Amino acid sequence: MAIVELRFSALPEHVRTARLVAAAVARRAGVAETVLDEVRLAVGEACSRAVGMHQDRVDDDRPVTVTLDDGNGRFSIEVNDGVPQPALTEAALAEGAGLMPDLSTNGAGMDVIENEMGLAVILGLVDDLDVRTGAEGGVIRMSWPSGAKSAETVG
Amino acid sequence: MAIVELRFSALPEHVRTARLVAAAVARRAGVAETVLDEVRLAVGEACSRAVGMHQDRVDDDRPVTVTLDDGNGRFSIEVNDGVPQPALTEAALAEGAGLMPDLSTNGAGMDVIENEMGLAVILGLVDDLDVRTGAEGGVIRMSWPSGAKSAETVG
Amino acid sequence: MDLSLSTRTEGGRTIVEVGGEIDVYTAPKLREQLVELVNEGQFHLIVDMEAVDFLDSTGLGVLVGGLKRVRAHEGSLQLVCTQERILKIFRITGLTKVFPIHPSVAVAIASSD
Amino acid sequence: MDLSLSTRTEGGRTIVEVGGEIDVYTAPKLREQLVELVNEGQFHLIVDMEAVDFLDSTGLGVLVGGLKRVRAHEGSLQLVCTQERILKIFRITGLTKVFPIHPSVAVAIASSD
Ligand SMILES: Nc1ncnc2c1ncn2[C@@H]1O[C@H](COP(=O)(O)OP(=O)(O)O)[C@@H](O)[C@H]1O
Ligand SMILES: Nc1ncnc2c1ncn2[C@@H]1O[C@H](COP(=O)(O)OP(=O)(O)O)[C@@H](O)[C@H]1O
Repeated sequence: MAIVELRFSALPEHVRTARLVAAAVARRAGVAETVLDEVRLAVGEACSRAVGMHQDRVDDDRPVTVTLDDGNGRFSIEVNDGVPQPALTEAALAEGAGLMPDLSTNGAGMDVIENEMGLAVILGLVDDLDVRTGAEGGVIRMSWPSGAKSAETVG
Repeated sequence: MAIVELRFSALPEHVRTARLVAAAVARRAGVAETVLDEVRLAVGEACSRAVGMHQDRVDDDRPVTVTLDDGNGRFSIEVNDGVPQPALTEAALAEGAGLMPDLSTNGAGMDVIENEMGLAVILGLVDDLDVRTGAEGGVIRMSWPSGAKSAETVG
Repeated sequence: MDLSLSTRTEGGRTIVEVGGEIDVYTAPKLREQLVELVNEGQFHLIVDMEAVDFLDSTGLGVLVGGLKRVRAHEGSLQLVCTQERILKIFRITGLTKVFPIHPSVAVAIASSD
Repeated sequence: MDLSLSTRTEGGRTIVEVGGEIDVYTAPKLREQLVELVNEGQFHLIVDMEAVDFLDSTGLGVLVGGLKRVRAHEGSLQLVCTQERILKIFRITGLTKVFPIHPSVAVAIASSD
């Protein structure tokens, strides 16, 4: 298994590094050039959100962790914000609790738009998406087809 | 403290990613443009060496870890190969045990040259260098001045 | 690549030319710029995004914030953007309905708001 | 950037033009190329490194390995390189004493080895 993991202090400046790494590893994993922009944007959104989760927690020095894995014919990215949160119930998850603001509604308050636009972008970009929260932190997991190369043939 | 940590399976393809990340983070930390080539080369050498340490250990899936830290007015890189090794004695370290092949000697076997050129490059490039081995793995630590920005002013 | 910002006035509008990456790290600079313009009494803004390489939701948030500020003064905030990958982000988030988006600064100036 | 390789013969020498990054990942390809040439009986090689963006010790090792192979057949391996940052790596490792390094392919061909 070819895994790359990036950990960084929850600071906005490192989100770029995460985008850079994700795009470079995705390209090498054989993700289509046309999809790389999506990967870059999605991982950036997930990391921005993770950094934002740390904003009001001055004493919290847990890092954000980005795990890139090109096993099983897919390129997957997992972003863990490192902020322990109450787990969402299955029922709430099924309803997409708080994940998808209804931005198409004219009356949608622009405050909501500002707060939830990150997830809206991810939801709009990524087909294979999984969001979980728990004592280990909030985790966004996304994956894309990684083209011909499998982890075994690389290297 | 602004820390970025990269972990990767000990495969040659990931060494490029390490160079990319180190150069990007170093630039952001304010390391001079003229020094970035050195940083890129030195971290590449350290990671190539780390990957090489895993070569004959098929069952060994410990990752290589690269830690980038721009605290205290210096940009430092630590590469841990994740391969437990007997610790070098102080005396051996003082003599630079095996670290610096005498490449200037005409009679130096070219086998030696091939095996130890990576460390020779690092030794030639990096002023502040520290090499340790131990049960936690072999660690190469290097640092460079990081310019005006301190960790506190960034962001 | 970093964010670049330059402003000029033309046809009674203030044009903010943005270049580089607008993300969680650089967006605060764009926000400051927009706040400053509004504080100076410039309420009809055109943000030219043709030189933008990367835009994320933090950048969108700053633009929405700018829109709210100028609207509070009966102003306007229009965008210039023809890059498909940038437009896509406005489309995904439904913000094409919120911002007038034009193919050039000239068209943006010519349009009645 | 990836490694690119092309070979041609000129003035009784085989010129290997290398471009891109020579590192731990790509060096095996260069090694294969050199081994193949020697196996084909081409013992006077000129490696043109003008288009190389990055070279590390693994690449140096492959060049040293190539030198050993051609020498076993009374051959030669010369380098073409004018890029300061690449030359620096040869200097650091003392390999400027091992390889003839020329400013152009023409000079390399003209030089008696
Ligand atoms: N998988 C990992 N990837 C990157 N960094 C890690 C990883 N695991 C631990 N670390 C880092 O190593 C440091 C030590 O943590 P660790 O040894 O993993 O603690 P524990 O053994 O209690 O899980 C931490 O600061 C963490 O940032
Ligand atoms: N996993 C990888 N990591 C880095 N570079 C790679 C990887 N796979 C291929 N390459 C580089 O790409 C070049 C072409 O590889 P190839 O597998 O034919 O297709 P592609 O060009 O799409 O990567 C090779 O020269 C190699 O250097």
